[in-house]
Amino acid sequence: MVPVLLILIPLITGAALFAVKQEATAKSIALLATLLSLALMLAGMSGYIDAAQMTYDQPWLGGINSRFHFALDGMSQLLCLLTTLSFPIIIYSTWNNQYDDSNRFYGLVLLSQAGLLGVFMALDALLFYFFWELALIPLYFLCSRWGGERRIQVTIKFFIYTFIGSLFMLIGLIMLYFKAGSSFAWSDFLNLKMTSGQELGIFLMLAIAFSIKMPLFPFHTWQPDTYEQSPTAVTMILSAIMAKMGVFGLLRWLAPIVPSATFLWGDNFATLAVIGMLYASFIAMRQDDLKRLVAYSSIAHIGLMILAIFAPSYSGIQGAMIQMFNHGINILGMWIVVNVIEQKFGTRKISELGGLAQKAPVLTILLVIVALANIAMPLTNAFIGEFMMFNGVLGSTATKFGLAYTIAALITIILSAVYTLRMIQRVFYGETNELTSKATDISFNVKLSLAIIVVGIILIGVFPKPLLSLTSEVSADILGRMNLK
Amino acid sequence: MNITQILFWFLTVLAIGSSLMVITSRNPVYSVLSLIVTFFALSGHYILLNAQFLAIVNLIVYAGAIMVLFLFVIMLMNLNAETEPQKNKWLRFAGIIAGGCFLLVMVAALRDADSRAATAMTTYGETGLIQHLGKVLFNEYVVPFEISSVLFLSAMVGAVVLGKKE
Amino acid sequence: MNAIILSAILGVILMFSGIFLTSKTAIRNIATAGMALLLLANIAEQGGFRLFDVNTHNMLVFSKFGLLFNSIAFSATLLFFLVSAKDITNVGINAAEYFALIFFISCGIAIVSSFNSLLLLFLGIEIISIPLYILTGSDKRNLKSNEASLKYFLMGSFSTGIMLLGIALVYGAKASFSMEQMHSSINAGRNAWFYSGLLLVLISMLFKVSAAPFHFWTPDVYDGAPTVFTSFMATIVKAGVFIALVRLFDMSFVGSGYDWQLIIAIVTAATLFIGNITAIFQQSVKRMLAYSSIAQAGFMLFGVFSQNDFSREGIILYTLGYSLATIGIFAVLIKMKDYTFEGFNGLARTEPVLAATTTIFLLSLAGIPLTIGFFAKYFMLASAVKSGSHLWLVIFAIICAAISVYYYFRVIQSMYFKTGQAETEPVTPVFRWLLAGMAAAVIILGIFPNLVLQYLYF
Amino acid sequence: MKNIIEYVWLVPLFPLVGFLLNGLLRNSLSKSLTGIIGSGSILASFIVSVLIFLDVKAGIDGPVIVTLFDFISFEDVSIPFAFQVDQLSSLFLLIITGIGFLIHVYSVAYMHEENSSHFARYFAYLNLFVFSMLLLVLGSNYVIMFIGWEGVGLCSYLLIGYWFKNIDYSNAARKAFVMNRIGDLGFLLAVFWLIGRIGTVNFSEVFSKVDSLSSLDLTAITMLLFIGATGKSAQIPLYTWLPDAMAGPTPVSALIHAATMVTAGIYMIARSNILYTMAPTTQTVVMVVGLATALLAATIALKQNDIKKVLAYSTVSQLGYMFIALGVGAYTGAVFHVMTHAFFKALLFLGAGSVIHAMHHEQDIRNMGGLSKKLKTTHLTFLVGCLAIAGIIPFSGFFSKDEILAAAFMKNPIVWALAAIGALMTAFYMFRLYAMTFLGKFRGTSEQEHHLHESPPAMIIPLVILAVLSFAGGLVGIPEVLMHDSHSLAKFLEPVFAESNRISVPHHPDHTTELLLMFGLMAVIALVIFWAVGKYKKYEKTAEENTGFARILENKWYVDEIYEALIIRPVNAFGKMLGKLDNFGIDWVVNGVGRSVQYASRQIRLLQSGQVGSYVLLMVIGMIVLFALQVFLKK
Amino acid sequence: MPINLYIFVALALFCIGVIGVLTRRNAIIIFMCIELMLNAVNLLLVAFSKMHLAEMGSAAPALANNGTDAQLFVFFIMVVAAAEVTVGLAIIVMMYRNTHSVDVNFLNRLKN
Repeated sequence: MVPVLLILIPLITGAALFAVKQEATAKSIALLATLLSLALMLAGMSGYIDAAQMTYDQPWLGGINSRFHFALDGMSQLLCLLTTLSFPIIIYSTWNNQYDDSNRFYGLVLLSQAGLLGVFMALDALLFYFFWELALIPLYFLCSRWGGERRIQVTIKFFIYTFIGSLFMLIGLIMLYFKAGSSFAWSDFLNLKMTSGQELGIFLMLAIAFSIKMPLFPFHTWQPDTYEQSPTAVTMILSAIMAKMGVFGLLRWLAPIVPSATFLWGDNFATLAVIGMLYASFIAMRQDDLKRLVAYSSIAHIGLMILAIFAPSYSGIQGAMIQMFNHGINILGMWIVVNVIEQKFGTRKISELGGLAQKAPVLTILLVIVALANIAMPLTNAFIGEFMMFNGVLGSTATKFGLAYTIAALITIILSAVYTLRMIQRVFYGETNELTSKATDISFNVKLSLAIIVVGIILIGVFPKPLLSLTSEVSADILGRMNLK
Repeated sequence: MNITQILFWFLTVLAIGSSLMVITSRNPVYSVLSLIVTFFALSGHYILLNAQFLAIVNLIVYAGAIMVLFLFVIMLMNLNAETEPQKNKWLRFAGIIAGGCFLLVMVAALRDADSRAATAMTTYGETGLIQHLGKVLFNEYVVPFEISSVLFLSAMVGAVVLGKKE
Repeated sequence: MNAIILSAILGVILMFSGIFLTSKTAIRNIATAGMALLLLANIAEQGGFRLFDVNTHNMLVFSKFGLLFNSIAFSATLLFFLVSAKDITNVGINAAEYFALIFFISCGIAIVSSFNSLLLLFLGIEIISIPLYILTGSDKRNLKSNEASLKYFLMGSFSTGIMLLGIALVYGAKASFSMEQMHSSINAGRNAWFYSGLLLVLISMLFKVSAAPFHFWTPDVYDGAPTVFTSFMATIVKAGVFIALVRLFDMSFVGSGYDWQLIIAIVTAATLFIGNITAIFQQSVKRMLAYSSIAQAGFMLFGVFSQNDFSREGIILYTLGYSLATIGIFAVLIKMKDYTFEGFNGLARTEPVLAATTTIFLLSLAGIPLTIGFFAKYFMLASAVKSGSHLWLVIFAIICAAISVYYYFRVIQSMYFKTGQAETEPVTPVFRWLLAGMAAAVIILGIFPNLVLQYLYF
Repeated sequence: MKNIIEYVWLVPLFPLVGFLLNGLLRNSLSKSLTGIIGSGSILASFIVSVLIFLDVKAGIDGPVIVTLFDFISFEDVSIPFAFQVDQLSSLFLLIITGIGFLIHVYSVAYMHEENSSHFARYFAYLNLFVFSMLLLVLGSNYVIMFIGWEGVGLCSYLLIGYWFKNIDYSNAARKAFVMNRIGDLGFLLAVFWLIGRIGTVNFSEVFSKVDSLSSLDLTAITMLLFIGATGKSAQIPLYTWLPDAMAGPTPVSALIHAATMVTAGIYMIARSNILYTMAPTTQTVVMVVGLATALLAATIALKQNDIKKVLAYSTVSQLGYMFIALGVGAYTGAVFHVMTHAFFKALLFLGAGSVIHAMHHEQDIRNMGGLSKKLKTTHLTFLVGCLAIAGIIPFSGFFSKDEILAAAFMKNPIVWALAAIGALMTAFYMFRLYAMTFLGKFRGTSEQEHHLHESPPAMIIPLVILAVLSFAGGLVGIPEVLMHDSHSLAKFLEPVFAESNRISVPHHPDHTTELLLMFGLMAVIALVIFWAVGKYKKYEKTAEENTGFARILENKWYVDEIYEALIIRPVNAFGKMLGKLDNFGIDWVVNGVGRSVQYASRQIRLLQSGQVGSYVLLMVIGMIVLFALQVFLKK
Repeated sequence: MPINLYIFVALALFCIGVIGVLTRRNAIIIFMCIELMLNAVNLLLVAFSKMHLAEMGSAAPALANNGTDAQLFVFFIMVVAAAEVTVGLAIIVMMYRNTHSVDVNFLNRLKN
């Protein structure tokens, strides 16, 4: 029952919000709904709800026997937790942003939440595709309704780009459907008998969709523009959660289902991932726009997860899973700071800012911690994930180039330090200029949101055991299906 | 070369020749007239094939009603040779080529059907006779017959709709 | 049989109603009621209850498939009447005749959805076409309307000629017009006649469903015709012809020991390409929709391309979804003062309901999930994948689908993201509710397509 | 009562608490309270460390592992969050907490000008540093060590950039952090390598399984670890950050960039001595690098005029000596020198701080001179420090440096010779510094002269204590030749290095040679000292630039410029180039697809000419094509 | 007569009709050409009907085979043609009323 509720709460509330006219109430309702789903999620994970309730399986389309089949295994729980945790923070941290007809805005936000949760829980391919798109549509409207001045052409590009990907995925899923004897069930997709040609075809179809979503170099060009043009709240959703859809897809719908093709093409994708990491990091060093900087850094971070999946080993897979969560909340923190700066000064240009540390010490400290997490400082959450991923890549039995990948990827760690510190220095250190001289410190809601994130960062960084035990089983399972265990 | 063949060839040449006149003559009136000639030639063919009913209907309906209607309209619009400008040369050329190709393709497609042996029975067989056709038409073919009345109704309505002055 | 006879009778009734009744409202109501009656009668026949016992000498057979389609077509027409009847009566002076013609067309649709003899196919197509020539030209003072009508008529009768030649050749080979005979064995030499004949028939049908390269009439005619009739042509009529095409294939082409997939694939690809690519550049929404209807036809051709139960379900679903969405969009379009994309700027502000429903219809046309349009496309693609051959066509199709998003979303962008004062005719609340209902239907069917499909099986 | 060693986690806990208190309450705490919390926490952990040290000295069988909780564990790899107490770590505990405490106390006075919240921030950072440093030395496996390793890097970043308004300072901070990071990655890679090969990172298990490693693996791992060490301990090629790090407050330079953090590399290698002993190639590399660094830094130090810069380069060169020691296998010597160096270098820096404090943040020794009259205590203690670093018997520096030189001599006389030259240079520049600062007549502005004053007791007392230590600190390691069996340090550390010593027995030169070298060298050093003092006592400010070689030295061999030209600029340019490529390359392709579609649309729509004739023509052509396909191709 | 002859004659007429449609600009002429096409088909059908009659023999029981239905089909074609003519000429006249021309080349308000 839990999965259904998790989806229904935001879905119904979101739809209802279109009717609500007062902006303030809409905002509050949205926040309440997200908090409610968060509470439900936590209750579900903490075992107050018995495990039977964590799955839901009902017939849907008799004709093509597709089913409403949701389940919350370790990975799903992790990502649903990320989703349900992020949305309240997103809404609350952008509490003071003014959106015209905000009831629609928050309605769409909630709809996208429903879609994302569905993606992470669906165990039926068609259902998965459904939510995959359901998550996309509201975001399209959000971006091009409330975005920046170049929003329309940017978002249509984003939409068409990802839509092509999704359609390829659809074809791949249909092929699997027939291979699996007319069934969309995830469990039936496992260990099918296919010729290598068929398997490769399906692999590529799915991989394209996921690569565009994550995004993987060279399919990334929609991403910086879209992140830049979207309203920051939406950018948060896009980068904190939506990007994970792709990685999740790799782990749930690609690697276990077409293992041998994944193995054969692993090196190609791993190489792309490494190139993308270096590429994005180098570009990030020269970005002047905060949003673009974070966007490129996000490409680099996602690239590491992709690398860990395509050069797989136990610790790599598990690290990637954990890192999905960590990167989610870290990048959320970054965006919150960017949002604050944009709201305060109306600019995102690093060159126009400076000396904020004198005016906003709290913000500075919180940001520095988030930034340290972003560059995988020990005792922050990201260190755990990246440690395991690097270890996994180096120790991967699936590729011969583990060492090369690891060294190349480690370089991006240096680069990430370079551009992150550069950003901090230019924005927060140095003398104030006439723009920043009259700045004030952050309001309570931002402080609280960032504080929550920071606490999460440190807690996970010091005591990652819960996450590890949560994901150990499912990673072992995936690895087993990839015949690498 | 018996009489049937002579007649056949005569009618064929007449039909094709006059139909060529239809598409070549500048003056619409001539086109209409030569089309009527074509229809007569075809009716001749029908008679040759002992399809008397169709031959007559063809004369009455086509050569009689339809072509007169055409003629009437043309007169009404008093279109004479000068008023019809020619299509540009290339388009006509292309048209002729395309039509010719179509003919070739069709012929080529149907030629090798080994129906050399098959012949159309001429001058015999009473299928084409009116009492036979009538029987069949009002038994097996009553449904299409009624349905065609719907067709006429709609055509009629259409004529009214389009013709009525506003 | 109920539908055929009843629609003919109703046509006559409406024809005369124009003489006796002066109030257009009354005529509208009669027409709407008549269409509802027709729908009921057809549903009754689906339930096995026949009003008339006519021996058609096996020239007509009434299959579940055909009857289900009739119901869909009639209910679509009913919706069409409900949302646009007023606009029908606003075209020209003779309201009753238009309705009469529409009923005759319905008769034709009922015929082609159940024909079992090439003669009936021919008659049915003609009964559909001839009234359309007239409806296209019904806005007599409007030169565009005249031009469209004449073009349509000339090219239409040309294709009729092609079809007749084809039928003649088929007859030459099979010595019969009945579809049962299509698989009867003949001496091999005459296969050439048979195949050439079938190909000619196919070509003329492709013309009617506006498949490339026989689509050229479509944009001009749809653009020139009075918008309300464009809506009817583009949806119900096109769907009807499609059903005819599918049945023709089922009964004669399939299993004729001959591979038709290649040319169908080529035609499909061409149609998708032309339709989508050309639609991108259009400035008028009406004309864009004309091209989009070509593109959609391309997708429907999958139903012809891959002959399996998926395609059969798909074509039903597709015609339904496509008709629903397109009727809705056209209903809104009629209300617009300016048919260009700019004309829609800021519609979300002035007419939120219209904008929202239009958005849903457009999403459905684009095949986004949660709308029936998605399942329509899904079944088509699935059928093609199942048939196994020509996978490139599937890839091509999805790329075209992605392209289609571009021009469909242009309308959405205008309505929601651009500022402007979209001017509309006054809109009644009833109209809004109807649109909302249709939108709801689009979404509900988009989640539970079985609501329709089950009728195929029991 | 349980053994105090079980409570070792108290040692890092106190600084952590201090950090949290000072950090979170920095706006509400008064300065004095902050100072008390800051220093007090360190004092507390110092006391605990002393107790632990005594326990250890009393004798323990093997290292004691105190496991707190399971940190990371996947598959069969398990990395506990555990501390390891043995002779080595307990010794370092003493150094860190002891000197750390003194420097905290010193800072209370030195930093009093800062406003209270920044004051608190300073102490928070300092405590955090001590905490990380303690993690580093206490960690019972490489991962915990790495946590501390990066932690100290972070703290030095924060403290170098403490005055964040000054963009140059934060640049220096960034430089320090990035260079450390480069080294750290080597370390990290080594850790992964270990996990990949033997599936564990706990010291005890690693050292016991060391035989199962191939020599290639050993060399790779040790080299990678050494890269880490070069970053942390400022060796070639990653040393340039250390002089710039002098941007931080002087006590910070004393604590981090002289006494503790920079010795982390030495600690790490000493900790994994067994690995290095079994990888002779790496050892040679270590030695060569150490030697090169020692000499290079010394030469540069000769011509520096910033009091702190001189000390910084001397630090680099002293670290070089320690690496020489490690390279030749004299681990005890290395640790010994770490200890003594901690004493006298801290002393020197604090002295320098006192001078700077008195001179109102004037750091250029050309504007000093003759301070001996005004700053008596500072002068004396500073002199002690100079003598110690110059290696004059019986000051501490003498013993440690002599041990290293002796070991070097046994390895290879040339190494000894070069190292000795370095020692001479050390003596020279130290006394140049001394003379220019304290002797001669004052060269500063009059109002500076007017304000000259001795520093407050809070600064003086640490100086004195350190002076005593640097004088007497060497006595724990009196070489065999001078006094039989009195090298208590060696005996104390013996268990740690037992294994290495078993593999490669350290042999000493026969006593006559050793004495000869020892005192010969010392005599020369004495001469050099007199020369330097004599030369620079009557130094006059002169306008003319240095020329030729001197200029190269003054500009630090232009190493920074070379790095700038070879690495930083190209990288930035590359980044810019890729940025362009992204917009005008890949994205151009993507948009190009869209554009081409629109172009096609514009062209194809021309087919729709509006002419019935052409429509029909096209239809007919289409028919012909289909016929051709269907009827002919198919047969 | 051999059926092929009829086929070729019919095709010839048909294609002449097609060429006419392609080459002329006068709507009425084009329409006439279309009628010509229909008649070609009629001839073909009648020929086929007699061919089948010849093959099956007049005694053939099933009406399907003795060619009657072909001739009836021709009859229906004529019916349809008549209907088409009514509508077609009406359209052309309407066109003429508005533009005073029946030249299809002037029909290019709708394009692209």
